[in-house]
Amino acid sequence: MFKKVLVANRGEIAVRVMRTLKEMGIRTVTVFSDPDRIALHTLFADEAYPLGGTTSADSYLKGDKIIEIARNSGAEAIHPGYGFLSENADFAELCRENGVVFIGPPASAIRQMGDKVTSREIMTAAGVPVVPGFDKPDMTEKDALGFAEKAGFPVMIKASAGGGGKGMRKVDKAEDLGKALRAARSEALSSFGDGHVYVEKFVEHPRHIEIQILADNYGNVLYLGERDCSIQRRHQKVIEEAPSPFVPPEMRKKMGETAVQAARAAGYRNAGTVEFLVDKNHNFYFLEMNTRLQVEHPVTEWITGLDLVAEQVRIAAGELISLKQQDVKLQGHAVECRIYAEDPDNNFMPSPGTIQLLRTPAGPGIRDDSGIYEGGEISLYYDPLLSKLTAYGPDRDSAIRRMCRALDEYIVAGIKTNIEFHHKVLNHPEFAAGDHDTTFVSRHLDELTVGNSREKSLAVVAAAIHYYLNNKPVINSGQAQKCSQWKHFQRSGWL
Amino acid sequence: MFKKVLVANRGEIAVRVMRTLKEMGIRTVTVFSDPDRIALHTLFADEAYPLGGTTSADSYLKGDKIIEIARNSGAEAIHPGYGFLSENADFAELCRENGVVFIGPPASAIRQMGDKVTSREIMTAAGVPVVPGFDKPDMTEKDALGFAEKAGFPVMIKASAGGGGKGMRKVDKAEDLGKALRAARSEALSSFGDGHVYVEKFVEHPRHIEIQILADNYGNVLYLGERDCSIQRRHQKVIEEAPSPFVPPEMRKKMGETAVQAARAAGYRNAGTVEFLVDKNHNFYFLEMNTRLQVEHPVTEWITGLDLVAEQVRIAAGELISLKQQDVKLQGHAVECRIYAEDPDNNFMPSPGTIQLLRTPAGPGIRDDSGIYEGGEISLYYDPLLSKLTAYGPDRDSAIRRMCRALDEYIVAGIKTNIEFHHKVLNHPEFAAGDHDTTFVSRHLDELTVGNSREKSLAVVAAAIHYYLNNKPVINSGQAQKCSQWKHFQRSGWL
Amino acid sequence: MRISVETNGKTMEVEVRETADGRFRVELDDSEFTADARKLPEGGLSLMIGNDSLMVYRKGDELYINGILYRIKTEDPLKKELLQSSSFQASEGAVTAAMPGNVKKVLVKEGTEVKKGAGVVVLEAMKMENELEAPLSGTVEKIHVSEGQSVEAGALLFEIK
Amino acid sequence: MRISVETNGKTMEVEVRETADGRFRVELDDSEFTADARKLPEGGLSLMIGNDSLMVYRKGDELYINGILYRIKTEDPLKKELLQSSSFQASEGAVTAAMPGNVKKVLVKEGTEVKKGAGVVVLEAMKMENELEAPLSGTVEKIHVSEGQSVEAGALLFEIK
Repeated sequence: MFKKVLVANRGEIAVRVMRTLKEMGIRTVTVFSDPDRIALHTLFADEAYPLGGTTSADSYLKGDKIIEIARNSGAEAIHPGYGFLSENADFAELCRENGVVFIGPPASAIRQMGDKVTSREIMTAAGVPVVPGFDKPDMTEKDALGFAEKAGFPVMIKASAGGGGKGMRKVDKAEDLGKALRAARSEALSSFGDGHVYVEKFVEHPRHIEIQILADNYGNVLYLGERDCSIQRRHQKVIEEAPSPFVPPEMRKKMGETAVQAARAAGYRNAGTVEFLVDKNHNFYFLEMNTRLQVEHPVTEWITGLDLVAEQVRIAAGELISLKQQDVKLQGHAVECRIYAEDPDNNFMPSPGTIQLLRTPAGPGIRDDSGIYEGGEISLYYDPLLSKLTAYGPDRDSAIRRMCRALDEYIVAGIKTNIEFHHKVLNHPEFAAGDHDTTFVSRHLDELTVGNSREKSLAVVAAAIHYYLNNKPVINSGQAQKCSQWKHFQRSGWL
Repeated sequence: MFKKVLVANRGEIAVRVMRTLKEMGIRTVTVFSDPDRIALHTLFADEAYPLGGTTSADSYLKGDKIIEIARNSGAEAIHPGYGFLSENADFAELCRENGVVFIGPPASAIRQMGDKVTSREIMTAAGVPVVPGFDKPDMTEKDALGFAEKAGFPVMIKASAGGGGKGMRKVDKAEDLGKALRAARSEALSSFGDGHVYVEKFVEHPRHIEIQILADNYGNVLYLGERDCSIQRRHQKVIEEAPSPFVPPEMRKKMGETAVQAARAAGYRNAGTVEFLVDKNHNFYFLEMNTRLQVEHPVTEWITGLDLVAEQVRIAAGELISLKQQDVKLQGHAVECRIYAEDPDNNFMPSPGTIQLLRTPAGPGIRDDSGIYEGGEISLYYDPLLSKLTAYGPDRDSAIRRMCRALDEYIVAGIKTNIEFHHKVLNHPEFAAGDHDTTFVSRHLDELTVGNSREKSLAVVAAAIHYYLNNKPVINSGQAQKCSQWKHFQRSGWL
Repeated sequence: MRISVETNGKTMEVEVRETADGRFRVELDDSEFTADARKLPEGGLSLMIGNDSLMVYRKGDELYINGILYRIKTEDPLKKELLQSSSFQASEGAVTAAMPGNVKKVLVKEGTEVKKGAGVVVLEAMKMENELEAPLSGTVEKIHVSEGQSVEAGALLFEIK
Repeated sequence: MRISVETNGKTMEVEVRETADGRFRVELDDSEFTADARKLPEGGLSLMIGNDSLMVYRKGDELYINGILYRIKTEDPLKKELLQSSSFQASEGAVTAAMPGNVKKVLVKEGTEVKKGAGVVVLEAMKMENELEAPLSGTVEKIHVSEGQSVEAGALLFEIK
């Protein structure tokens, strides 16, 4: 086993990975940018090395510098977390060339799964279902229509080089196809300098359900059940749960085995996630494979009792996965709320600043994976994820009620957060029924974001007394008047 | 289900019970003594009522007053926590007479199990093994010798009215018996005004292992596995774990079924614990039954996935236990460290005072059930238990290593605690091997309590720099000299 | 003391009095509340209003009661009048940064005519781009920032006239 | 600055100097350490000694480094001399309370002769009784407390002569 490991990340995930490393008796090394000299991950590590720089590109994305630090500090392996260098095939390769173990899959698997078209081809060849589609150089309107009529409307036109919704058109009926095709091509050309588009069946009201897999160097590939990540805003997950309320046992097994097939086809090693789109008829289609630890891995840890980071480290060190497929037992239900520094009432705009007050929830069935502390700064240069709050219960309903209790205990002041937003989602009847899909947030945006709807008269009374105590007329001595009102309040007799 | 429940307790257990009540949508009411106006449980409750008084006898033991508050506030039930009124049969009866549900067993069961001789008789009649003993009015030396020679030395002479080790003598050989009998009688008479003693076989190097049971009003009695509570100081548990490393599966089943038998014999309802002494040959003997929620219940919650407080409330409300015996699945391993305000280096003397600094552990597999907050007071009037830290892992070793990591994250300054003591117990080879018994702490006291043995040179350097920064000569302006050194430090350029 | 409390756009007048026994009487509309208050470490406040136990923290306009956030403004009507008479009236066409960030792009030049809703400046923070639009149709009078510059929340970005 | 640091009964002399770049050089025995220091909120300190990252909190003689408690005394040798010359020498037979508590029982009267180890006063705190013994054989000169009284840590309880 490794004696020393470098964590090439920041925020909650760097702290979470280091917790497991410490439990394994492995010395922790990390790196930090200029604004992160007293960030939590810098303080939490046994050793920390400056990267210089401020933006991600100037700091946490400097792969060569990070490898140099790993070598100089004597770290035998690098854990990349998620984001930053975690899905960078060149970095994984550079690690290997420098004799440092990359705690993740081989560079080839990262590269293949990172390309939309290649990964789709590999999965199709391996018999993994993908969203039915049609792709051909210089596809004509007739070609596209032929496919659309076979697959059924609506269909989606997508730019090969695409991203961010550009060069993308939904087509509901045959007579709209030609116009949409021309518009998508023109937009793709002007946005990406590449007008190539393809056509796919449009999956209506899809759920986003993914399978966690583990693969070691000895041909063992396990699936650890699914996570339902259908609550998204801006195409980003905000609430995840395991198991999915939409997945019956036989479907769970089928999806799991399909994910194992996908991982084998990709020559995969270490922890990975196969993402699927699921339609209302329980058909599932390969979406992509994330070749790293997921943000939402704690919900899987809750229901399996495993430590996925420990499994990652052991696999990278050449050990076997700690259990067999038949020993994987799913028990209970877990929910995760991502606590973001953002303002849901203002289009989820990020909200950097200083954490002036922090009260974190605790007690039965609650886990808080946080990267912040009271008095700390939330920098505008990095991701606004403050913490991942997860709740566990014997069943879905008790896990959700536990999460609501914990959200009420959670106070983050000084910046805006989505804590109240989470509360509203969890209390929404559609979510409570498990009947939601990825369009949930956009469909219910107004209900989910208009301030705080709870009873207010006690709040008004409390605010008034608070104001009074901080502003009451000073009638004592001249001495007292030099103090701030709050100090006076501290000294006065009524305390 | 109840709409409103009063929690008649304070500290961590009051907060823990209220967390579950809030999750169940039940409004929480509590009571507080004069020193507890801003204690955590008072702040945490939805409604809080003053009891007046300072000592336990003047506040939390005032059963009639608490029932009056329950009635006036509209609370339909009272949860007594542990300690205080939780094993007071008269209080349970008074609740019933006043139409308030007591969340616990019937008064008769409390009364019978509270009496050592009666409970021993009931268990013997029910076929539950008890420590072999001999009791007879005016027992002669010859009577005692007859028993001792049959059962084998050593034996223990105990006062019937006993407690706290008084009127108790261990006898190793026949010739010492007469003298010990006279000494025990005389001490019992002077301590309790009752000279009656009995003789019992002495269990050498015993382990303390207990079975959690649940019983509803419909004849269902379940056992939820065992807890090993052999790490004790001053006859008080400090570290508990589940399952016990000493109990093989067939013994677990036998102990569980015996505990169910015991509960049935006592006419038991609600959550309870049957405590056993276990000798080195895996023989187990009934010790006593605790007719309430145990301090250490979280380790059972970890390995079963259940919420025992929720089960208690449901049973008291006339519902069925939420599962059947065959659905009870034990998974993984959990350890609890009781964080006390005490000084292990000074005979575990209590250490009341102000919590000047508090950093609580978090992350995977960690649960902190705490009754304190930074800036809060630890009163000398009540129990010194600050918090219960529990750690979970797939196996015993990973749970212990996780606990060590969490103990390193835990900082409580301003009062003395046993955090470092816990660290030493967990790292002791005898504990690591699971090879300990209730004499562990007294046998290893020196190793476990002589300060901090970790490497120190960096600590000395850190202390020196800290001192320097707070005391460095002020060489700037006269203005700066008016500030405290720390303020100056805050303003100076090196930050 | 008379205090005006504003929440959800609605303003209420509240009368707070300290009683001889150190408690508080609060009048709000037709209701009267009695409260006991104790200071908590780190600026918190424990209020018992009737027997409801409220743990109160306040930071700016954010009031946390038992962990639940309420956005509430409180003001002394006397002070409010003073402030209003001397308050600075920001121009309608001036746009400030709603969050700290980096100026990713400046899309127009000073002197350009723009329509209401046209993009003028792109701010970037925490992996997210945010295009700030002209609040009215007119001429870009002044652009106060340049590309690559980082700005604080509230910084004046540009003015349209 | 020269600082004496005492830990586990052993005293070491440490020399701390601030360098031009705002870092610290520390000499301890034959070793030299270089450190970077940053203040944390709530009185903490982040030290990088070499590349070891230490999170340091100090309360009185308690020093927490990465959560681990060290009992360490630091003093300026100059100040120490000043203090020692004027320090108050407590009598050998005087017994003070090691913890705050309630006086549960006073076992002897003033003027009684006691042997070393005899119980004199019983203090109670947090459900635990603690019998305080005569530190030497002699006469109970003075008992400063009475039954039922509550005392602070450090309070003088009785004196034997």
